[in-house]
Amino acid sequence: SGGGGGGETTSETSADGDSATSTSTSDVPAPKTYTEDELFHMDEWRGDGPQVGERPNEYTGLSVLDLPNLRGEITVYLGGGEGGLYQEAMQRIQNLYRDFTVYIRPASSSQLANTIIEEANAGQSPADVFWAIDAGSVGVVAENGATVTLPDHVTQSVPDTYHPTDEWVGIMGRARSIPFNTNAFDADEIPNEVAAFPDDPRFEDEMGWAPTYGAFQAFITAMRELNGREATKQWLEAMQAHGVRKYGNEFQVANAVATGELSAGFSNHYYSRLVYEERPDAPLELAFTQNDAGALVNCSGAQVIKNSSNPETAANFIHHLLSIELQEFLGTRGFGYPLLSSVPPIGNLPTIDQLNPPELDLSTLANVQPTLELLREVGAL
Amino acid sequence: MSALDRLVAPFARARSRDSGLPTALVLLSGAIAAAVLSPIAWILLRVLEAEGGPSLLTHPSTFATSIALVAVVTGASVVLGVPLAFLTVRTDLPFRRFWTIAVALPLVIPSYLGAFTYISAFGPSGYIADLLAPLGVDSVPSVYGFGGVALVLTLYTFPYVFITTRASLLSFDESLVEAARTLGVSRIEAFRRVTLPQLVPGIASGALLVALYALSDFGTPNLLRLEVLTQAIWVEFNGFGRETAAMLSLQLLTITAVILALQSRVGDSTQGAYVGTRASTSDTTVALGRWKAPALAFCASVVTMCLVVPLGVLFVWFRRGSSAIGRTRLVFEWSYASNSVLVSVAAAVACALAAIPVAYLAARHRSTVAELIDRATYIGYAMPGIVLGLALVFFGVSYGAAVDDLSSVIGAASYLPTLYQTLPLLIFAYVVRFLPQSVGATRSSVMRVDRELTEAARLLGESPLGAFRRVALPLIAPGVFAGAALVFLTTMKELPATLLLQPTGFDTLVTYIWAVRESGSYGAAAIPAFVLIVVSALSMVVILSQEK
Amino acid sequence: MSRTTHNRTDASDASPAADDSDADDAAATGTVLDLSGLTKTYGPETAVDALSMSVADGEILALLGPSGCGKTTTLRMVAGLERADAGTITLDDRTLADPEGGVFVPPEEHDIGLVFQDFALFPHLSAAENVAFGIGDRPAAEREARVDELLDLVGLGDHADHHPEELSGGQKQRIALARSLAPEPDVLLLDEPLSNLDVALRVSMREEMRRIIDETGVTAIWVTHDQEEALSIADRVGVMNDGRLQQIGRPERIFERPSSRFVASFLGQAGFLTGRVDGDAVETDIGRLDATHFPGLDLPDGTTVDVLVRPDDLQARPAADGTTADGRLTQRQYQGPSFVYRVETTEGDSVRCMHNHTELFEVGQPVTVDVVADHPLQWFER
Amino acid sequence: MSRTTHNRTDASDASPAADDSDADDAAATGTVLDLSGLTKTYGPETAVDALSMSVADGEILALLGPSGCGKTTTLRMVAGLERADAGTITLDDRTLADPEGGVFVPPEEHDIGLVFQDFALFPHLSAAENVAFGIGDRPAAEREARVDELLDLVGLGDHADHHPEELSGGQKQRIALARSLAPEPDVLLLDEPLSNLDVALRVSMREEMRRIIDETGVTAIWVTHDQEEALSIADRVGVMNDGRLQQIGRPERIFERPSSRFVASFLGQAGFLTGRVDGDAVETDIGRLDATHFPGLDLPDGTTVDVLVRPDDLQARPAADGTTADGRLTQRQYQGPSFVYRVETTEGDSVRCMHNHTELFEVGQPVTVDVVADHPLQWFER
Ligand SMILES: Nc1ncnc2c1ncn2[C@@H]1O[C@H](COP(=O)(O)OP(=O)(O)OP(=O)(O)O)[C@@H](O)[C@H]1O
Ligand SMILES: Nc1ncnc2c1ncn2[C@@H]1O[C@H](COP(=O)(O)OP(=O)(O)OP(=O)(O)O)[C@@H](O)[C@H]1O
Ligand SMILES: [Mg+2]
Ligand SMILES: [Mg+2]
Repeated sequence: SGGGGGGETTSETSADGDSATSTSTSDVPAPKTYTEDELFHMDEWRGDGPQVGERPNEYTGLSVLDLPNLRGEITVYLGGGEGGLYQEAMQRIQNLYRDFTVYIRPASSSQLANTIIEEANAGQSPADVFWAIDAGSVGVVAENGATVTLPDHVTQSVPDTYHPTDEWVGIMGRARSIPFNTNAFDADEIPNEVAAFPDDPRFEDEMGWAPTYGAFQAFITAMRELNGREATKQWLEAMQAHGVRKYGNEFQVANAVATGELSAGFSNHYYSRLVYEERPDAPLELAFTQNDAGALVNCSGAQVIKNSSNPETAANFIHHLLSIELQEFLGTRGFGYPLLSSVPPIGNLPTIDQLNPPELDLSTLANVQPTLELLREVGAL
Repeated sequence: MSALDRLVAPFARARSRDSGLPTALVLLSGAIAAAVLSPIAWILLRVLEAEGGPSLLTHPSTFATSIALVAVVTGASVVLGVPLAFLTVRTDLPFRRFWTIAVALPLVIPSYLGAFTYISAFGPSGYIADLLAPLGVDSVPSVYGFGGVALVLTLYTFPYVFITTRASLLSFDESLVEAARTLGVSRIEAFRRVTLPQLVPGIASGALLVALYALSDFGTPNLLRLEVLTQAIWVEFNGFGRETAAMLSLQLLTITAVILALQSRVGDSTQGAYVGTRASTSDTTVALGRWKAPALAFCASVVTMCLVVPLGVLFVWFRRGSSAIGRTRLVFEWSYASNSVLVSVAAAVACALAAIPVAYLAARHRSTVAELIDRATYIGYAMPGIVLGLALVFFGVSYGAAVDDLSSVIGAASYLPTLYQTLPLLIFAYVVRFLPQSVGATRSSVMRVDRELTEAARLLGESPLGAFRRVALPLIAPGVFAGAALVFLTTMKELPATLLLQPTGFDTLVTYIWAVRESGSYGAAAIPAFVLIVVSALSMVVILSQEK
Repeated sequence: MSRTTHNRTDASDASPAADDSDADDAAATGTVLDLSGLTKTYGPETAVDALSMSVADGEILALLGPSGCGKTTTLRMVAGLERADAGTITLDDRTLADPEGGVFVPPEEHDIGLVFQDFALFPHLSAAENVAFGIGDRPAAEREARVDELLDLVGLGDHADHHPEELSGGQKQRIALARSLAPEPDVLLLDEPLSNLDVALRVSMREEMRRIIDETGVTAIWVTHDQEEALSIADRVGVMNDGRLQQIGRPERIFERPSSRFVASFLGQAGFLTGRVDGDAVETDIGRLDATHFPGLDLPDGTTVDVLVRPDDLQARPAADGTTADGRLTQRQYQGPSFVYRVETTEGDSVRCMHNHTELFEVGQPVTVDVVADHPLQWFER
Repeated sequence: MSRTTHNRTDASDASPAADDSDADDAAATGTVLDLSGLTKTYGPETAVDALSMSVADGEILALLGPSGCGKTTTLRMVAGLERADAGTITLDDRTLADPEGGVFVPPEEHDIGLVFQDFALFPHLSAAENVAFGIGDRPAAEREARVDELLDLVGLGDHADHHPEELSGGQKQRIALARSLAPEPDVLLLDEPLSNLDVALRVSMREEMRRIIDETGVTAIWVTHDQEEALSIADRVGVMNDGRLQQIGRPERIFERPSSRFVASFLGQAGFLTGRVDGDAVETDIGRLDATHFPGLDLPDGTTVDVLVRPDDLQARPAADGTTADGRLTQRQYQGPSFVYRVETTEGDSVRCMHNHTELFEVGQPVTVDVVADHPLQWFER
C-alpha cells in the first residue's frame, strides 16, 4: 500500500470499523436555529475575555448534539493554532465522546504542509486531518493530491468563498487590516484602499510590513491575482520608495505600531488583539480597506488526508469544528472570525458581513512562488 | 625544502607512524558517517526535481551575506573566547570558577531566545530605550540587521571557542613554556610562540562549531531581519518552493564544505594537538597585577551582555505576563521538562557512542579516509533543522512504506519496528545535527593520549579493544563526557527538527516555548525558558567540573 | 675503511665479522627469535636496513649502536608495533611478520614484553596498578603478591600508590621494568632500560635483571648505550650502524676482534695510529711496532693501516727533551682509579693512555708513547 | 654509619666533608651562584632538604645522587621553574629566590639555560627551529649560522627539518642540548644531558661541552648518573642523597676520600670488608690487613669498621686447596679490557676484584684475595 492508493477506499474503511451507522450521511440533520439553551452548555464554550462583549440569543447552524458521534482515533496535524486555542478546542471535542481520541501534532502550517507532501511522496502520511492556520497551506496539500474530497454537508456550513474546492473547508477567518497608532491618526484618516498608502506623505517612513511572513505573502498573492503582476510590482516598489520598514512577522508590526515605532502597518487583524492581551491600553486600532487585496479575508482550513484509515470520522471531526458551539468557542476565546455567519466576532470588530473582501478564490493563495519571485525582484525579501 | 615538499611533508609524516588502517574501525566509522550524511541525498533528490534543472547561485547577495556573517561571528567569537579562556585558566583572576561557569553559560540560551530578549531590550522603544528616553537619549543603535545578528550570534556561540580553548590550555604541557622561558623568552612571547601554535587546533575546533552554527542558525537572522541563506530557505519552504529551498540548501552545504576544508588546513598546520600526558608541577599562574580591574570589567561586561540582559528581560516578561498566563490555553507541564531531558540524554549518549569510533580513527590514523569520515560528520551540523527534518520525514516514511511492502510480500506481519514519528528517529536527527560536537571533543582527547600507552597495553596482552577500554577510555572519558554534555545542551534547545519529528503528543520545553510564543504569550514562555536555562546550566556546571 | 680484519687469536677465521657465522658467535642453542632481512623506511630515510639476526633461547642479546641507528625501530618491529617494509620475524617457528606473505601478527599475540625508552606508564593508574596491568587475569591474591614482589625487586615498595606524575625519572623507569616483567613474557625487549638510573642502582638492577632473566629463562634483547652494561651482561652483543647490523658475537670477540674501525671505535676508548706496513712491522708516529704485535701480517710494503690502540695498551712517558717526543699531552681525564691522558702525535693522530692515578703529568708536556699491550694489535686496512 | 673520615693524603683535615669548607673544595674563584638552605616539599615528602652550595664562575659542578634524591627539583628551583619553600638563591649578587623575603624572579630573567631530563622539545617546531628558539632576536644570517654550527656540533646537521616526533631518543636529547647552548647563557643546568647517547658520542659530546664551557666561561651544574662523566668532566662533584647534599668537593677528593659509606658506594664499584680493629691493623675475612694500609688509625681494639675496597685494590688467586680460601667466585663480568670477579667471602662480605682479561677464572672456584692497593685504605666506623 504505497502512496498511490487513492481516495476511493473511503467507504470500505469505515464499513468494517464502526458498528454504528452514525457516521453515514443520511444521519446528518439539516442546519437549524437554536436558542442559547438548546445548545450544549453554551456558557462553557463561550469565552469571557474583556474583548468578548455582547453575544446573540439565537444561532443558526448545527449543534454538536445533532452531529453523529465520533469514535476511534484520529491524528490531526495542526498548523499554527492560535496559541493552543485550536488544541483546546480539539481537546473539548474529544471530551464529548468516550471512545474518541485525537492526537495532535502542532507545528507551523507551511512546515506541516511540506511534511504531508513529503510523507505522501514517500508513502503514507500518518495524518487524518490537516488543520492549518492559512488557506494557502491546505490549498497546496490539496493541489499535491494528498487529500480526500469532503462531504457536502460539511462544506456547505460555510460560504463558498471559504471552500473554493471540496478538498478543504474554512474554519475561522482572518482579515487583513491596517493597524494604526491612535496617537498618530484617527480611524477616518486611514485610506480605504492599499493603493493610496504609497502616495500619502503622512505614511512616509512610518509604515511596517513583514514580507517574509506567510499572511503578508498571501496578501501580495491576492493583489497579484486581482491587479496583475505589473501593478503589484509598482505598488511594492512605491511602498519601498516610501520607506516602509521590514519586520520578521506581523505581530512585530502590530507591536511596533502600538509602541509608536510605526504609525501604521500591514497585518492580520488578530495581531492587534494579541497586543491588547499584553497591553490592554495600547494606543492601537484597526482599519480595513475595501474590495482590494488589503481587505482579503483568509481563513484557517481543514481537510482529510488521503489514505486516512478513518476518513468518515475525520470528516465528521471537521464538521464538529463548524458546529455552533465550536465556532463560538473559537470566536470568543481567540481572535478569529467565525465562518458560521450566525456566530459574530468579538470586540469592536465589524462582523464578517461588514467586511468587503475582494472576489477571490482563496485556493489561489497557494500560488506563492510568483509572489516570492516578485518580492525578491523588487528587493523586499 | 621546496614548496611542494612542504605541502606533502605533513602527510608523509602522518603516514609514517601509521601501521595500516584497521578495517573494522573504518567500516564502523564509515557507516556512521554515511548515516549522518544520508539527508543530503534528499536535498539532491529535490534539486534534481527542480524545473529547468539545478541552478547554482540563485541568491548571490544572500549568499554573500551568509559568508560575511559567518566570518564576522567566527572572528568575534575567537576574539572573545580565547582571552576569556586564558584569563580563567592561566591567571589569578579573582573568582575564576565563577567566571568560568558564567562565561560558558550563554551556550544554554537558545540564540532565538537571546535575539528575542535583545529586541525587547534594545529594540526601538524597548526597555533600554524606555529607560534612556527620560534622559534625553532618543535613539539607541538598532539591533536589527547585520550588526545585531552578528552581535547576538557571537554572544551565544563564542562559548564554543571558550570551552575548546580552555580544554587545550588545561591539557597543554607547561614544561614547554618552562623550556621557552629558560631560553629567555618572556611569558607573553612564550604564549605567542609556544602555547598559541599548539592551541590553534583547539581554537579552530571551537571556531568551526561557531562558524557552522552561524551559517545554519535561522531564528536569530529571522527575528533580527537579516536575509541570509537559512532565512531564504525558510521563505521558500513557506512558499512551497521546495526545489529552490533544496538548491539554497546545497549552496549552504557548499559553504560548509569550504569551511570544513579551511578548518582542516588550520587544524593540521601544526599537526594536531600536542599535549603532554604529564601534569605540570610548577605554579604557572600569571599574576594580572594592575590588569586585574580591566580583566574583571571585561568578564563582567561579557556576562552582562550574554546573561543579565536576557534573564532580566525574561524576568520582566514573567512579571508582566503573569496576567496573560491564565489566558493561554497551553498549560505548562513538568513532563515537558522531563521529556526534554529524556531526549537530550538519549541524544548525548548516542552521540558519545557514535563519536568514539570516528574520533579515534581520525586522531590515531591520520589518512585521507579517516579525515573524510571525520569531516563528513560535520555536514549535518550545518544543515538547517528544517531541511534535515524534512529529509528525515521523507526517509522515515519511505522506510515505513518499505517495511509495509516487505510484510505484504512475505505475507506476514513485519517485526521491523516503524521509525517515523518515534523517538529513535528523533534521536537520530539529533545525532545527525550534533555529532560533531561530540566528535570534536573526543578527537582532541584521543590526541592527548600518547600512542605508546595503548601500545604498551597491547604488549601486555590486551586486544585493540581491550587496550582501548582499559587505557584509552579512562583517559579520554572527560573529553567524551564533555562532548556528550555539549550535545545535551544543544539538544535541549533544538527546535525545528524536534517539531517535525517528535512523536505525536510528545512535547518538550522548546516545543512548548514555540507554541506559546506562536500565541504571543511571552509571559508563558518565561517559565519554560527559565526551566530550560536552569536545567542546561546545571549540566554546564557538570561539564566544567569534569575539567581538572 | 677496510672490511679485512686481522684475527689475532684464531688465524683460521678471516671472514668479515658482519655476517659472522662462527659457531662461537651464532645463537648458541635453539633459536627462539629470528629476524631476516628486516627493513623499515620512513619516507626517504631507511631506519632499519635488511637486518638479520637470531636470538637463542634464554640468552641476552645486547644491541649497541650510535644514536639514531635504528635500535628502537628494530625493537618496535619485533614487538609488532611497527610494520616492517620487508623481511620476516619468526618466534618459535611462528611467523610474526612477513610483509611479502601478508602476515602481520598483532602485538598482543606476541607474548613479548617491551620496556619503552620513555616508559609509557599509564598516567591514570598508580605504580602498583601499572605493574598489575598485564596480569589482570590472575586471581587477586596471586596478583597482589606478584606486584609486591616486583615492586620490592625494583626498590619501590613504598611508592606503590604514587601516580607516574609523582615519580622521578628513574622511578618511572623502574616501574616500567616491573610492569613488563609481571606477565613473564617469552621475550623481553628493553630499550635503554637503565639509562636514567644512577650507577649503583644500575649495577644492582642489571645484576637483578640478569638473575631474573636467567631464572625465568626469558630471552632478552637489550638496547643500551653503556658498553660496560653490554659487555658485562650480554651473552652476545650486536653492533648496529645506520640501520645495518655491523657485527654480532660474544662480547669478548666484539671487543677484541672488532670487524671494523667503526665497531672498534664504538667499544672502549679506541684510538687509532696511522701506520705503514714495512716488512712484517708497522711504522707509526710512536715508532716502529715490530712483528710480535702483528702475527700473520702479510700486506704489501707501504700499505697504510689503522692500528687500534686502547688506553690500556699504551703508556706515556715525559720526553727527556722535545726532539725525541712522539707527541704532546693534550688532555687529562680523571676516572677514579686512573687518569686517561690524550696524546696528540706529531703527525696528528690522537690516542689515549691510561695511567694509575698516582702518575701525574701536566697537560702540554711532550711525551713519548710506548705500546705495553700483552696481546696482538688489531689493524684495519685503509 | 660513621661520619668520621680517614684522611689519607692530608692528615690535618678531619672535618666531615658534607659541609666541606676546605679551600681546596669550596668554589674556587668568585662565587657566581649561591644556594643556601634551599628546601622544597611535595606534600609530606621533602624532595630537597636545606641544600646549600655555591658554584664558582666558569666551573662545572657535577651533581650525582640516586634516583629520586632531588637533583631535578634542585635544578628546577635554580632555573626559577619551581618556587622554593625556604632558602635563597643568589646569582651574581642578585637574589633570584627568597621565599621569606618574598622574592621570586621569573625564569626568563635568570639568563640560565636548562636541558630538561625529558627534553621538552617544541613539538610544532622542526629541529632547527627548536635550536633557533632562544636566539630569535639575532639577525637572520647570524641566527642561521649559529643553528647550523650547533646542529653540526651535535651531529644532526642532516636532521634540521625533522620534527621531534621523527627523532630517536638520543637525537631529541642532542637537539635539547643544542637548543640550550644557543643563547649562550651565564649558567647552564644540564639534567642528565647525555644519558641517551652512546659512549662514543657521549665522550665526544662531553669533551665538546667542556670546551664550550671553558671557552664561553659559562658556569654549569651537570646532573649525571655516569660517575665517569662526573669525575672526568667536573671541576667539583656534589653527591646528594634523599634531598640533602652529602659531600661536595674536587673529583679526586670525593673519589679518594668519601665522607661516608654512601658516598663511597656511589662512586666506583665500591666493596666493603667488615673488619675489627686490632692494634694498628685490621682483621678481615681476607686476612689481617697491616698498619701500612691504615696510617693514623687509632681506634680502640675490637671496634668494627667497614674497609672500602675497590676492584682495582684487590686481586684474587685460585686457592691451592679449599681450606685456605678466603671465599668463592660468584660472578664474572666482562668489561672489555678487564674482567671483574665478584667474590663472596666466608663471612658473607661481597667484594670485586679486577683482572686483566687474559686471567680467566671459573665461577664457583675457591679463591684467596690479596690487597694490592698502592694507597692507604679508607675505612668507616660502623
Ligand atoms: N610533582 C611531584 N609531586 C610529588 N612528588 C614529587 C613531585 N615531583 C617530584 N617528586 C618527588 O620528589 C623526589 C625528588 O624528585 P626529583 O625529580 O628531583 O628526583 P631526581 O633526583 O631528579 O631523580 P632521577 O634521577 O630519578 O631523575 C622524588 O621522590 C619524587 O618522587
Ligand atoms: N616517525 C618517524 N618519522 C621519520 N623518521 C623517523 C621516525 N622514527 C624514527 N625515525 C628515524 O629513524 C632513525 C632510527 O630511529 P630509532 O628511533 O630507531 O633510533 P635509535 O637507534 O633508537 O636511536 P636512539 O639511541 O637515539 O634512541 C632515526 O634517524 C630517526 O630520525
Ligand atoms: Mg631509541
Ligand atoms: Mg631527575
